[in-house]
Amino acid sequence: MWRSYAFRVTVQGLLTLWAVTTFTFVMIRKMPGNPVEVVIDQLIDRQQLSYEEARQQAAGLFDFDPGQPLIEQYADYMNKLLHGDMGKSISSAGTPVANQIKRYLPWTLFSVGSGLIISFTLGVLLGMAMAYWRGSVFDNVLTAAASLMYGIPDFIIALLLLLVAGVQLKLFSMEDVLGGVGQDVHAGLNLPYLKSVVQHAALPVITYVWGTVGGWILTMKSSTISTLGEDYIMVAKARGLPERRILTAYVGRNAMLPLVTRLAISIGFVVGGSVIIEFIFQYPGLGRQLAMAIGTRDYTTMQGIFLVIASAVVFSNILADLLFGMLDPRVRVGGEE
Amino acid sequence: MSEQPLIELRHVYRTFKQGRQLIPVLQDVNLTIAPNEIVCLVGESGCGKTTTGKIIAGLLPQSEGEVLFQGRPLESYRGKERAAMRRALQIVHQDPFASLNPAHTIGQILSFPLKHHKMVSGRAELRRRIWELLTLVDLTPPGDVVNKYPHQLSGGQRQRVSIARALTVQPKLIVADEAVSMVDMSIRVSLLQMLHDLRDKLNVAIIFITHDLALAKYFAWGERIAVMYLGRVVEIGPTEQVIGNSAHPYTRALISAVPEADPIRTRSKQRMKLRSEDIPKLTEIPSGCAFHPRCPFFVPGVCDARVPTLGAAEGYAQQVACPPLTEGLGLREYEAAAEAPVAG
Amino acid sequence: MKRYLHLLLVAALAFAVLGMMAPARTTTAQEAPSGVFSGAFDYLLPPEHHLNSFARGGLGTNLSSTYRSFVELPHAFYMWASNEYVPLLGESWGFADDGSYYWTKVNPDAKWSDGSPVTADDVVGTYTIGRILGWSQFKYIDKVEKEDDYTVRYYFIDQPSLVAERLILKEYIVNAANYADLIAKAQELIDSGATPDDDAWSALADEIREYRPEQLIASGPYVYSLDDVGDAYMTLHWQPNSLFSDSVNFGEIRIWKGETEATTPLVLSGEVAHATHVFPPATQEAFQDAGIRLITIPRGYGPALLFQHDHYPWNIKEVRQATALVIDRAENAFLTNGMGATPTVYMSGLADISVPTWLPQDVIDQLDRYEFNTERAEELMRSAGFERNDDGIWADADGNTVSAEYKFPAEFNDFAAASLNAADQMNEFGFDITTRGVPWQQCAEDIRNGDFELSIWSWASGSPFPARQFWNPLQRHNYVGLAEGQKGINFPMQFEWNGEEVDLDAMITATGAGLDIEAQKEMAGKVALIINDMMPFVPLNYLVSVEPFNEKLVAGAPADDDPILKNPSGSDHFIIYDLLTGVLRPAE
Amino acid sequence: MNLGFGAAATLTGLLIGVLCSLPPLGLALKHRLYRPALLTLAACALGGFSAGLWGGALMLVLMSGVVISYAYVDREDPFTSRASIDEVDFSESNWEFSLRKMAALGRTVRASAHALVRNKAGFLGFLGLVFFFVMIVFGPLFIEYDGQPHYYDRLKPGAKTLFQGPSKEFPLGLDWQGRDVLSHIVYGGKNLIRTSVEAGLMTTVIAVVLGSMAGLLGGVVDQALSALSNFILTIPTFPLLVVLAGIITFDNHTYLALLFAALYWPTLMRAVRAQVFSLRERDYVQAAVALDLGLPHLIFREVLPNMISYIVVNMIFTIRGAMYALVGLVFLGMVPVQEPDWAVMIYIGRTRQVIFNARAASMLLSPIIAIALFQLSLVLFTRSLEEIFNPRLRRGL
Repeated sequence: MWRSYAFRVTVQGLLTLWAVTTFTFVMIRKMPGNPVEVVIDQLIDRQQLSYEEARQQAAGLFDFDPGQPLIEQYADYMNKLLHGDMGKSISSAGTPVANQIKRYLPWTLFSVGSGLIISFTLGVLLGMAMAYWRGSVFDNVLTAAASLMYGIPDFIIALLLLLVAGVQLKLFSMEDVLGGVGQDVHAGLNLPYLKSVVQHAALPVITYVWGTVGGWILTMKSSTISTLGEDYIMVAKARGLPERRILTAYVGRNAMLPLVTRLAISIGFVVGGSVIIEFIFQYPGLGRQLAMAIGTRDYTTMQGIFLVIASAVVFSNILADLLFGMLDPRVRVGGEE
Repeated sequence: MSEQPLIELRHVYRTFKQGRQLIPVLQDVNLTIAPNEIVCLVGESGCGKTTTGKIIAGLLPQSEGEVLFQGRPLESYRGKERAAMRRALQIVHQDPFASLNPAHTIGQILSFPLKHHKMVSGRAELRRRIWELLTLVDLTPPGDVVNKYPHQLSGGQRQRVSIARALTVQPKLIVADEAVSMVDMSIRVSLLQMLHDLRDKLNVAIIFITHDLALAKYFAWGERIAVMYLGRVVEIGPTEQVIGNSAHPYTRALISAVPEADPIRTRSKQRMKLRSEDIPKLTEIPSGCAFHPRCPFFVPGVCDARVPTLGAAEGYAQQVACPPLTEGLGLREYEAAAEAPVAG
Repeated sequence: MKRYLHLLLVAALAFAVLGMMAPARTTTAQEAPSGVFSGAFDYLLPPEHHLNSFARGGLGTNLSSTYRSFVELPHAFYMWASNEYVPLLGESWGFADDGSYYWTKVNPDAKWSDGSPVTADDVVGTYTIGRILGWSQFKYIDKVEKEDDYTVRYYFIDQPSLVAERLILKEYIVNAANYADLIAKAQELIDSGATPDDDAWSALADEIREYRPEQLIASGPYVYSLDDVGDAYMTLHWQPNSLFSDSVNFGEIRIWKGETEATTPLVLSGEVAHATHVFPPATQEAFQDAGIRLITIPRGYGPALLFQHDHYPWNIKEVRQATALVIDRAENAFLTNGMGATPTVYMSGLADISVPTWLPQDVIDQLDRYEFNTERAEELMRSAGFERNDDGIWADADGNTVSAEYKFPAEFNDFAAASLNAADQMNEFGFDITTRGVPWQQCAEDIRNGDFELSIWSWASGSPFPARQFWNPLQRHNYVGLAEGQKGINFPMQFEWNGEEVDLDAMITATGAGLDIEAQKEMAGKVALIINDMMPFVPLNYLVSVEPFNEKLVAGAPADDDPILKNPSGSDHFIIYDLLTGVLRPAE
Repeated sequence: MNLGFGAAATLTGLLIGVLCSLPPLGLALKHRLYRPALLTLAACALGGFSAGLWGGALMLVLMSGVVISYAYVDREDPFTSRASIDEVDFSESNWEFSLRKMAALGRTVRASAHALVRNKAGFLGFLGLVFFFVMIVFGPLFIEYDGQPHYYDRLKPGAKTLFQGPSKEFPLGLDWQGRDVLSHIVYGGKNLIRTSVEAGLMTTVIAVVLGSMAGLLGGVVDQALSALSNFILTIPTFPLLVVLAGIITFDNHTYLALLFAALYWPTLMRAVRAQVFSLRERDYVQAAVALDLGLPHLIFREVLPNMISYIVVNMIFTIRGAMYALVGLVFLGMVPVQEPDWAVMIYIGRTRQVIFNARAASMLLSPIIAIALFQLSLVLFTRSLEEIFNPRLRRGL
């Protein structure tokens, strides 16, 4: 039974991935301008060639033939993909897409991942506290704050952080925050390196937390309130259990159930990172790379990054399904027992 | 019986899928209900009473077997006949808080079926009919409830509305699924009385589902009772017989557990000793007679080997599904010592 | 138990992630001058960033024409004010007496960073690869030959050309030893008589592109390795062997990564000494408030309002002239980019800075400057048979209104601003113009295909020669510059003008042909007058680069009247010359 | 003459409103209901003034209902009598019937109004939305749109930019072209809000229709829709939007809303489907099945009314999300620039680097605050909505 379930889920996931890959493949190639055209324009500007000359020269720069029929390009791509080869970047000929992803993915994972963890933890704790003391000043202030944070776009926050804290107040030097890690530290498990990594990730993480914590707080609050109304909480109170124990063992656990699934789904979106935030902080993540690839119409790179993001989402969806089944006893009934 | 039965269940099976497992909820259920008759379905929770009720009301298809309405399988009805058949079979649910749509007023709830099935023509008739129905279920004066929302009524009042709603389509049969079990004791009697009156006035048959044998005895006195255990009907017959002269050991056990109104009699009453108090899981139904692991009259080699069917037994007017009785072996106390060789 | 296992797993994962980030880097410096010069450019990160000078993602992409000379020297640097070349890698150069070839001589003292001398072989090798890649020099020259150890000859296909001279002198020379294999293969292929259409040719081009040299061998005073390329900035390190190693005053050049948005806070906080980005007016003001000097140099081009000449009424000369008259170019320039744009003065199709140099005085006097004048425009419109209708919109006798859709590239905010303002002003006058922003790639394509009514793209260019400046947009978006089937602005280039038949294409080409400067000037004057009268496009304004220069960090910046500031941004940028020759130095 | 939305914020509109108020006003005065009369006059005038004939007519109906619901109480209804069935006359003229219906409508309106006022946070949100509504509809009466750049009259000697901080003359300062920021705030919300609301509505309609279909029909339909929604959920939405923006030219805001709806329906659809699944098992739905009331009745009478609060609240959140995504798209320069628009102000604020110049900050901050306040109002307003649509919380009158 278990094996057939796993099989079904895997097949479904693979089908979805295939559909997404095909869809994005066509979409991307329907964008106005192709990588060669983009460079042709730059060449014409810079070197004043005629269109034909520029086209010839540009074609020489690329590992890509815009004249090839779409279906052939697709067959080529899928064939390579099946052999585990994501191809080479078009705009930087000779650079495998896999290398690019390996280069940028860890940074995104690290920054958005820690942002997610912090945001989730903070949201759960605050949301629970607010539900418990609902109606109090604490609750009202935080609810308003959460809604407000929810309302200001994160990219604005990013710019403000850099400008106010960095340029005006000089709370940090730009060298310490832009990019992924300082230039003068050696990669590896040494303290200066780790410190530098954390330092550089701080601003993107703060921005990310700002943008998402409001959602977690509000969800956790409403979930906790509905849990507090359940009979078993009444019973536990009637039994005279200490408040703290009720809060942790009974309320917290059950109120978090719906959030855990959401968390699992969010994990999938960690991989995509945030295009704008990474741009502003010069953070060497996958999102920024994707935006650059879109700018130069680097089809293979875009395709590769889309694929990685989609895989992560599919995977996290499966994870959410499994987690929900494991955590909610009501779903487990009639299972292995 | 010369009269054609209103509903007839023939070898009805029903299984549910839970996770990746099939659970047999009903097994080989046979039941007939005559027009204008009252039948009580009694049994512990999980014995398949409600499922039987839903199948009769046409809300749930059976997995196997046949359900006949006026001599024809339910599935064979088409078009107008089907619509008429659907209307003829109505259900009143257990939970008065969940059975009425909170978004509509009582007047609306009653007017939907009346209008949809064109049971009335014109507004005046509609209003008159609603008045009638509300009066019929003793919700008087009707003006007090007609514009209210369900949440503004008490549990008993809601249950009356549920019944009134079922009556809008002039059914031939009402399945009352634990219809009074969530209502205050004081209201129950009047509700039950009302159901009886309705049966008399409107010529409607009632299947009354309950886990409460005492209630069944009160409601179905002079009618019939069917006792269910783990998806099967184990005993069926006139109420006086089933209660006064129980045949099946399970029925006997149930009766011995009913508290009497007189506390002294209750205390002095001897409860029948079962060999085991645990009800087996539906996923692990014992072989043969499902009751045999608990039955004090267990006959090794008979009870655990043969699947019992309803049949007549000597000395009993009702039908019973107990191999020792139907095969004329009689009931004898089971002695544990006798078990050893069989088990060994 | 299970809990610890989870913890362990998480920890292991975290370490794995950290471990994957960025390789180790090392720094080296010996006897280098102290001081850091920090600029800014949006270079690529490895793995896209590599050290192959011939491929995208190499030096050209990452250092831009501004910083590349610090690493790879070209033969010469051009001074716009005096129209002369000054030597960098080269010692001397010139046309052969019979004009059949051009020659250059590398400075015999020039050395590579590995200590080996720079020779004619490096020059020839560079061009051998350039030929495989289809470099534009080979439009003019046909073969490149070594004359002696330092001298190289470039044979012209037909006549000698000043444009070719510039291309040759500005080309960055690459260390041949670093590309020895590829050069040998390229030479072999060329010797075999192969043409660019052959598969072997494109296969070799592929191979060249995918080559990844392990190290950079520099002729400039700075060198770097991939380890010096960081997420936030990259560092060029001083090396002792270059011609300019002794004259430069900085031990390090730090190039901060980023577009305008990322660069602005760096400039404001004093991290960056000089940046070439296009900073919008609000930022320019903020820089000045922060005490940062702004240096203004030409950018080499500006936005031009393009007419699609198939569309009525833009095919009527008077309507185009009226359009030029009703757009207040001072306002348009100011709104385009504040101090970063100047209104076009001469309306000649030639950048205003080139007009005094290249046009005869009598031509300059004849040029109509199209100063903002709605009355004159109204007269012109009436003379062409237009009247304002009841809604105040200009319409012809048949009631056809002067209306159009104005397409502009939404992402280019200076061009977008210029477009919106031009449309506003035209509407004010009584034209019916609607604007539509599209992605720039789309806009470029639509202009080439002639799929627009009004649009905007650049005019003039960063080249000092009239032929190059007239080319854009008159030839670029018209027959000559386009592929088969593309319409562009569709302005007829052969027509009768002042009673004589003219072929504008031929005339523009003639302004760059041969070596007779006086003849070229005369021809340029003719072309300028025709463009000035026909108004095939309206040169709205000319962009200037307003570059922040932090004198608290770097001293020696040229004064505002220094002739070197006539040099436009790009490969003739003043910091190239002033930094190499030691004019720029750390402050204090 | 345009009497519909075209009459909004004109004298004609006001006249329409006052005319519309006459019937209910007369009725109220006849029954000496002075407070409702006053309310009627105000509501109708406002309705006509803000939306011409449409608003006037809507208010006419609603307020008539309210007045009748007060006045109708006295009328003899057979249901209020305690007489026996034979003594009662059940016939009812059409006039009486419509009176009764109007009274019911009036009671609903009154109950909703009570629910709205009861929740403080929700009411605050409502006031916020009213503020924006008033600003968008009536703001233009007082503030003229400042669309032309003011090159000469606002160029101070030696100025490098036209930016100005807040002053008495220009409370929110001047933007990059020397235009009044306040006027752009007043005029710039309409399109953004309209597009967001359209997007939210479309998303909700798609999600509810597909979700109910999947939930009620089950089987193949359910599986196909689930697969489709999985597929769409898997595509990284924002990058895809960026890609699409490159392909499609969004000069029409409705297209933009449609595109948003096409990408964002699955989340809500899944929730609706789950709700339908759970509602389908409710006893009252089962009873309706047994009564053979038909599928349309099931959907529109039994299932939907019980999800309406959930749906509306989700729609509000979708509107919020749509606005966020729209502003993001404009911020990245993926959508053609069409002034006046709050999002475009932020976009220009970014590309013109307003953020780095203290004098120009109000040009960037004003639209940000406007958007944040609007979104805050939306979120707060959902609290009241929950009460309005919950029949349990809505005490019958």
